[in-house]
Amino acid sequence: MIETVTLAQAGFPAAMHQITLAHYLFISGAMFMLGLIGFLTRRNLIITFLCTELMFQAAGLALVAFSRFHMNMTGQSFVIFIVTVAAAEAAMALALVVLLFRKRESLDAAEWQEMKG
Amino acid sequence: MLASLILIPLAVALAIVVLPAASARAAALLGTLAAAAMTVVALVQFDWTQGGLMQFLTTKEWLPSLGINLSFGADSISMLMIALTALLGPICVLASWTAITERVKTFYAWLLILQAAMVGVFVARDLIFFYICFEFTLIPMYVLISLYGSTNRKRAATTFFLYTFTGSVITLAGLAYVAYFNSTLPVETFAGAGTWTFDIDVLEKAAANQMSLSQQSVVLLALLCGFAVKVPLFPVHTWLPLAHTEAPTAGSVILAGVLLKLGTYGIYRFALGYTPDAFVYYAPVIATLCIIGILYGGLICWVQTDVKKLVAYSSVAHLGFCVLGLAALNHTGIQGSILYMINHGLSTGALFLLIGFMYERYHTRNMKEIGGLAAKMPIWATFMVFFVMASVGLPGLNGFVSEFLCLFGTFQASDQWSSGIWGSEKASTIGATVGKLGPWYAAVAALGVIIAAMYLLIMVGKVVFGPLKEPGGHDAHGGHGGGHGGGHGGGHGSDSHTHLPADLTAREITALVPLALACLIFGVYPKPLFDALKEPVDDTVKWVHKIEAPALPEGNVNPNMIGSAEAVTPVANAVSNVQEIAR
Amino acid sequence: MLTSDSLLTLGAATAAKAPIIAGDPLALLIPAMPILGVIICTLCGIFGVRNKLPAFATVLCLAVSFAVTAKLFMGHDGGVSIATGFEWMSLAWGEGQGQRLVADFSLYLDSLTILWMLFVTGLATLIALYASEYMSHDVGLGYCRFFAAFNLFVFSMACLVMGDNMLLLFLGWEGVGLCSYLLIGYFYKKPSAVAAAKKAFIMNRIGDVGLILGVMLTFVHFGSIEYREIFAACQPYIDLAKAGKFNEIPAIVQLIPILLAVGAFGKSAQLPLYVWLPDAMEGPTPVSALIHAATMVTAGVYLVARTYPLFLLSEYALPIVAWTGALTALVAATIGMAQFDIKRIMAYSTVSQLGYMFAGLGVLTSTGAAFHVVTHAFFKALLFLSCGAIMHGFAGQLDLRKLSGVGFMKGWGVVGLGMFVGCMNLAGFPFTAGYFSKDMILAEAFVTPGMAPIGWILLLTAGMTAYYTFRVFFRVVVGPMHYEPGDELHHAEDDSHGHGHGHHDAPAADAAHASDAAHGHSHTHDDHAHHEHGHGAHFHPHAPGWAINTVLATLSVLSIAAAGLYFVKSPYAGGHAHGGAVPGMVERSSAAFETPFSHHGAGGAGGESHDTIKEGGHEGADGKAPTHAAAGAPSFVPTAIAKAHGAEAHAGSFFGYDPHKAMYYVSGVVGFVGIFIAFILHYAGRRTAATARADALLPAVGPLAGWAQNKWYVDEFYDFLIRKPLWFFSNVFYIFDKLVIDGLVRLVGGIPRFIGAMVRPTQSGELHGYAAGMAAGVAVLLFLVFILTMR
Amino acid sequence: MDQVINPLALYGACALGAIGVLLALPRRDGKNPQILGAVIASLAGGIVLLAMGLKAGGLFGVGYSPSVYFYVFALMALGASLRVITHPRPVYAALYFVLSILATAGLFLILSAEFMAFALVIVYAGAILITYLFVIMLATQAPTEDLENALTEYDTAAREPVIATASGFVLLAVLTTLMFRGVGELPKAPTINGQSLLAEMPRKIEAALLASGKLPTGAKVTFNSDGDAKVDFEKRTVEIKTADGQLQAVELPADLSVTNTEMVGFNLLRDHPGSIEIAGVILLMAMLGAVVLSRKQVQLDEDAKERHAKLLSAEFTQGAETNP
Repeated sequence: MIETVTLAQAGFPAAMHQITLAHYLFISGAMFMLGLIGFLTRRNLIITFLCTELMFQAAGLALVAFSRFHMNMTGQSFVIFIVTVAAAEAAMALALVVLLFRKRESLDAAEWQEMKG
Repeated sequence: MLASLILIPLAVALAIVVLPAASARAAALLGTLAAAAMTVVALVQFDWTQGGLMQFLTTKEWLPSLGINLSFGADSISMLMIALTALLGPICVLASWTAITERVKTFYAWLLILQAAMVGVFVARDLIFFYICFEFTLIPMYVLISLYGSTNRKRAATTFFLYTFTGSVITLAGLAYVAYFNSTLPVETFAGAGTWTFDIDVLEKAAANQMSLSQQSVVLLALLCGFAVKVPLFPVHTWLPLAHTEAPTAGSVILAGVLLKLGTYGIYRFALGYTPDAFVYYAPVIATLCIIGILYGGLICWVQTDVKKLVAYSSVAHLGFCVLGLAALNHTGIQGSILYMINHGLSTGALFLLIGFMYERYHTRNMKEIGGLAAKMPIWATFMVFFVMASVGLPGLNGFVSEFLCLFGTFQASDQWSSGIWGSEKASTIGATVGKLGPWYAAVAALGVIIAAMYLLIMVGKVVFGPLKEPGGHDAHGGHGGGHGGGHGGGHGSDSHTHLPADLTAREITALVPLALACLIFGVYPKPLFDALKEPVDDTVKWVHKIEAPALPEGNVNPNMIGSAEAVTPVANAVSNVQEIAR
Repeated sequence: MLTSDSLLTLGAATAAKAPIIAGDPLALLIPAMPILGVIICTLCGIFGVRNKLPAFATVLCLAVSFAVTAKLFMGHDGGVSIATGFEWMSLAWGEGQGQRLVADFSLYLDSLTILWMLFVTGLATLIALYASEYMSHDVGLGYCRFFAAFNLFVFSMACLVMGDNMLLLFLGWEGVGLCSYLLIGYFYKKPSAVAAAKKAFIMNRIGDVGLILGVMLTFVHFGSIEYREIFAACQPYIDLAKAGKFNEIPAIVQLIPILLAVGAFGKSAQLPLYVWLPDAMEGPTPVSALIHAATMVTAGVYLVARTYPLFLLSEYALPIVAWTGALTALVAATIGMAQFDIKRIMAYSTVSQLGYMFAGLGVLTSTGAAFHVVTHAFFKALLFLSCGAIMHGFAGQLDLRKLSGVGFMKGWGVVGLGMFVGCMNLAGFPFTAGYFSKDMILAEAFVTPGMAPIGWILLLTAGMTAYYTFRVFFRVVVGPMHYEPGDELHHAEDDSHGHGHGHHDAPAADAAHASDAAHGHSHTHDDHAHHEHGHGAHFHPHAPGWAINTVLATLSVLSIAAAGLYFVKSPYAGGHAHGGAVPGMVERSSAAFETPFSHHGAGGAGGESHDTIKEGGHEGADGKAPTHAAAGAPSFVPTAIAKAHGAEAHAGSFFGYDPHKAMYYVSGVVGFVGIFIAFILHYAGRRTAATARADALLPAVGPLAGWAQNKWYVDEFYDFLIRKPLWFFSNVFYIFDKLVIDGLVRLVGGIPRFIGAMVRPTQSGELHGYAAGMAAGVAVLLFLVFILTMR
Repeated sequence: MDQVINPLALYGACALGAIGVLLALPRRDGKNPQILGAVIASLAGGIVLLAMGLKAGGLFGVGYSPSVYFYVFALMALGASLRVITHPRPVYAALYFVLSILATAGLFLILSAEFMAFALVIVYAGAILITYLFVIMLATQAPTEDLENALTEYDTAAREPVIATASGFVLLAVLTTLMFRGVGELPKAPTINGQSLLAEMPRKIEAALLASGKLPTGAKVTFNSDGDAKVDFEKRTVEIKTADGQLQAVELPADLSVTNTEMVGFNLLRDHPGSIEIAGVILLMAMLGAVVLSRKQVQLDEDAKERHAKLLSAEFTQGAETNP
């Protein structure tokens, strides 16, 4: 049984009283998996990227949960970085999507197979 | 001092990237000249009376946790190689002045970076730094070949890169093994043992004095994998003709002038320094490979129709002599070999320059399409004959000095002189030295001298002499006598963008004259070189043959590679630093 | 641990150093002046001088060299001295003997050196003067090039002759080779000239390798390559050789002279390396005269003479030299008899005479050989220059079937006279210089035990020489006047004309030549091709000018005067007069059978020391008798000879007569016979230039004449035996290199490529494919962890 | 693991969820059991959460409203996520994504990471998703008049849904199994006294003391050499220097604590300054890259040209037909 850590220390309301880390991890995992399934099944490039954002979020959730669990703020700091990277990725990816769309008039990922060996 | 020799080219390379393209070549020229001037300063400050001593020693911590330092130092051999590099720098820029018209900035920037890396190899006193510089020469060269080369350049560049890279990765493994071996030694063995360090001197002591013959043999094999490819020795030479043929002129000059010498320099420093016992043991094998290279390369030269390829294959033969001298493992041989490194750089570099100048005018190097250029380009022809003679090894020019000494060293180096067919005990062979080669090796190798005369003179006879023959139907029968002045000449091809006069321009002559003077001076008065090299070569010979020098206070410390007791201090300091850090 | 000395060097240092006597530093001027000449000529070339300045600068420089040599000669006491220059290739790797390679730029001055330099610089000066006119059509860049190479040649020759060590000799040796290469290839637009130059250099290189190996072996054994040390060190071996105990002399020592001889054979065009010399006649005639007749080709003789003490140590070296020389003499003479190109005939006669000299060396008369070198230098130079004058005047015509009666044409008297003097000498007509020098060799061949066959060969050769020499004379110089101009080689070679079709755009600068060169003929070497061109009628031979005539006259006088050398006493105090001045000089040097240090120890007091040389020698009653000054000989000849020799002081005889006396008559008669045959066959009754009675005899000798004319197919033989196989192997190697070695490398490189090709289809290029792969990979990995951590 | 959830329940739920998601994914053919799939998937998620809640005993526990919020937010997040990946229209997918972000932000709040929660809403929902929406608008073909509601082929057809779903849920099953198995063995979390950061904020202490009136006028909190306030955490006192230069210890106010934002701020700027810089550079680069990429004039390839040409000609012919 996981120790339900008592977070009586100052600054931390006792919110995680009975909701364990495992709960959050499950949510995170499920969200990640949904993102993954979406990434694999959807053919629209934009949706595909949306799914990666979903996975990012899942990771962020896990990080915050662990940060809380260990009471180490670095976890939350990393979420900042994740958001940063997500933003950067979104900017680049969307620019690419626009570019690709202009070229092919389609957002179908299957249209792009230039890297075929 | 030495660091500035690396930094100046790097800084100029950076400046070239920033500056507009129009000023790139001027900046490159200034940069190389500045580096050359700095080299002159270093040469003047160098204490030539103690050529065997590592001078200008400086050590800076780099990655202390791994025992890697930025440490520089140069003995007379390094200094000479640096001087050669610095001399070829401005010459290469001059040679590319009109030949390179596109992506100028990239070209000169990489050229200068290449120069920095080459100097780095010669001044490195830390194994990792050495290896980084050694490998880093590949990238600029790869770029120079693949962007500015001839038709088949991509393949040549790739072959060059993969070939040399594959070999030197194995070398790295060998060197890393030596470092590992040193770290396993008991600390009290000698100063620096038992720590994780990459100091060249410390590892040298570890490898040469503590390793068994079989261990040394493995290390030697690993070292040769990289260095022999670079040289190149016989079975691993096929990258060279391709790379040379496709490279731009400046690339060929650098390649022949300095890059190949990295291999021989590496063999001298590491194969002889780290694995003397194994090298002595396998000297006949190495010498045999050299001799095969000499004859085989020479004969292949004979059937070439591409002038540049011919000179490239001749490098295989010439470098065979060079390594043969090393394999002789006596004073004459090693000294000859080191001189060969310099002399080959001068004469073959100049030949590549000349071929480049010709190519710039006629856009062909095929001996079947071109001939009798003496009529059109008398100055060019004069230089061509001059450098061919230097390359052939005509006494009075530099090639002879080194070639003779290499052969002579080989000839001397035999334990058989006092027995067997050569004579009885009565035959005092006082001029002989220990070794495993001897007269048969020398005699067979000397056939290479004949072959060299054969292929080079045939080349001269076809290209320089004979009836004038120019590509594109512009031969003598077309009515072009020698009467055309400047302005007409090279640009017969439709794609000609150069408006070069028929014969060499002042710029091109400026590039050639220093080389010619050096060839002549080193041929007539090589004494300064002999004096400069005497001490380090003596030390090397003693080191290789494990001859104890008169007792020194340092005990087991070998004085040869470090020079004297004073010089030990910085190294020892560095070592103790490393030890502290390691704990 | 071994000590430094014992490990680095095998054997022990023994011999003490020979003393050095400082020579006159003025001697350094001898090589320095030609270098000055090179510099002047180069500057002339750079600044585009278009007059004869280079020529006169050259003549002046060489004259100074000659003057210095003469001064040295005057002040020379017969001893050995060394003029120290600067350090060249000197390096040391230890303290002991044999651990220092000393090859300084120092000059070894003894009588042999001075003798050689006298005629080298003297002839060079004269020939430079001659060339100033001969090459006048090339004034400009070519002129500078010619004289620069000419000067360089004299410099190299000076190094070769005067160097005090073998490496400096080698420098000169290769240096003269280079100059020979440059000058043969002077007419570089002519493929045949280029090929000849190349051939000369490569053939010489073959010999050079032998020489350099010999030098190395010398060092390995003697620990030095300085002559004085070598000679000092080989003294003990000479004692052994004197006693005939060759088996006690190490094989290594006996090998040295054989290697050196290979070098000498290459440079002096002996069998089997002689083929380059006739081809070398592609060069301008002054070059042929100086380099390929008088000086450079005698370098081999000089080498053997200089290192004679080493040759005496070998049981086989001298016989090899003798037999090679004799056979070369014979073969070259047979070829010479069948040639039509007069310059080539002279070339073969040079080869033949060089064979004589080697035979002389081999039969232990280094003095005779040297004497022959000197006389030959003069008369052969004279002959070549005369031929050159003809060639110059008749637009390159050299075919003796197309020239006749030249000597009687207006303005050609000096040439005719020069030819006559030269031919007389070459034929060995009694009381000419050639006669005396040839006799010395012939006689000694019969004197030396076991060498009589060589004597017979040489005698036969002498007759053939007389025949082919006068064949030229009777065909060309005398007889009905007739000429056909040649193909104007030197015009075709002119820069402005390319290969013949250049007349329509001949640049103004060369207009002077363009006017008389406006013929659209080919430049091939075809002897019969020019009647059709129709310009023969307009052609007027231009007779030689003052420079050529002066030189020819001077040389004629000198050639005749050279005979006088035979009667002049040795120039040295206490010297004896056997054989005259030249042998006198030679035997004061290392070319005698003692090392100079053994009897000139402190220099000077040579008087009594000559007893050692004369010991056991033939007592020529009068000074005229060609005594073999070398009469110490019997004790030096190889064992076999020595045994046969036994106690006899003088074994050889010529049908019971003393060969020295007999030879006077015999060789005289042989010479007469040769000349007479030539007279009958080529002069008597000859009406035209093209044919003579000799043609009628051709069927009688069957194919031999044709074979001889084709030089016994030696070139073809070499081509078939050596060049072709090498060429084949080279091609095989190249293919091997490309296919097998590179192929192996590429095979290794191809393995990853193959693997890549195999797995390539998995790369669909679809984004989802990769993503699915990644996800599946992670799933598999996690599943593995799951399985592995399951408890 | 058994303490968190029954493995069989977990695996069963995973399988159920997989079927649900599979059904929910968009399909070409009209038979669209999406709703059924969504229900099944929610059921699966609910089962797991229920099981875990039962184990934890907190679902129906009294007075723990946060637990309820957790389940609400969790269901919202998962449901919205499911909708993101199943909705055939990109715009709606993006909007559902916003919903999932909001739910996640809620979860963050429960985790008392309020800074992150708001940052997420602002950055993600406010900025990134708006960009997405713009691009979706930009990069979607204008619907023709007759087919206003037509969906593009690539939006309606999922690509290999079975394999993807299977591997996804296998992954989830294995992942959660491992997680639950592993977290139990984690060492006890080190207790970091968040209060220690107080010492680094002397101004805040000073302000709090001033507000509570514990600070005499003119007195100042004293610093040590690092600029930290001299706080005694045992006694919860801080050293101050009165106006007359006297040092004395003052008790800290009881409500003085370090907030989450402060902690994150300290962590970011004190412990990871370099990373912040790098993140900034990455953003800048991304911006530049986006500008460069989207500025580029694109050469239409042959297919596209053909399509355009057809389109134009169709318009032309239409116009030609309609005009006369």
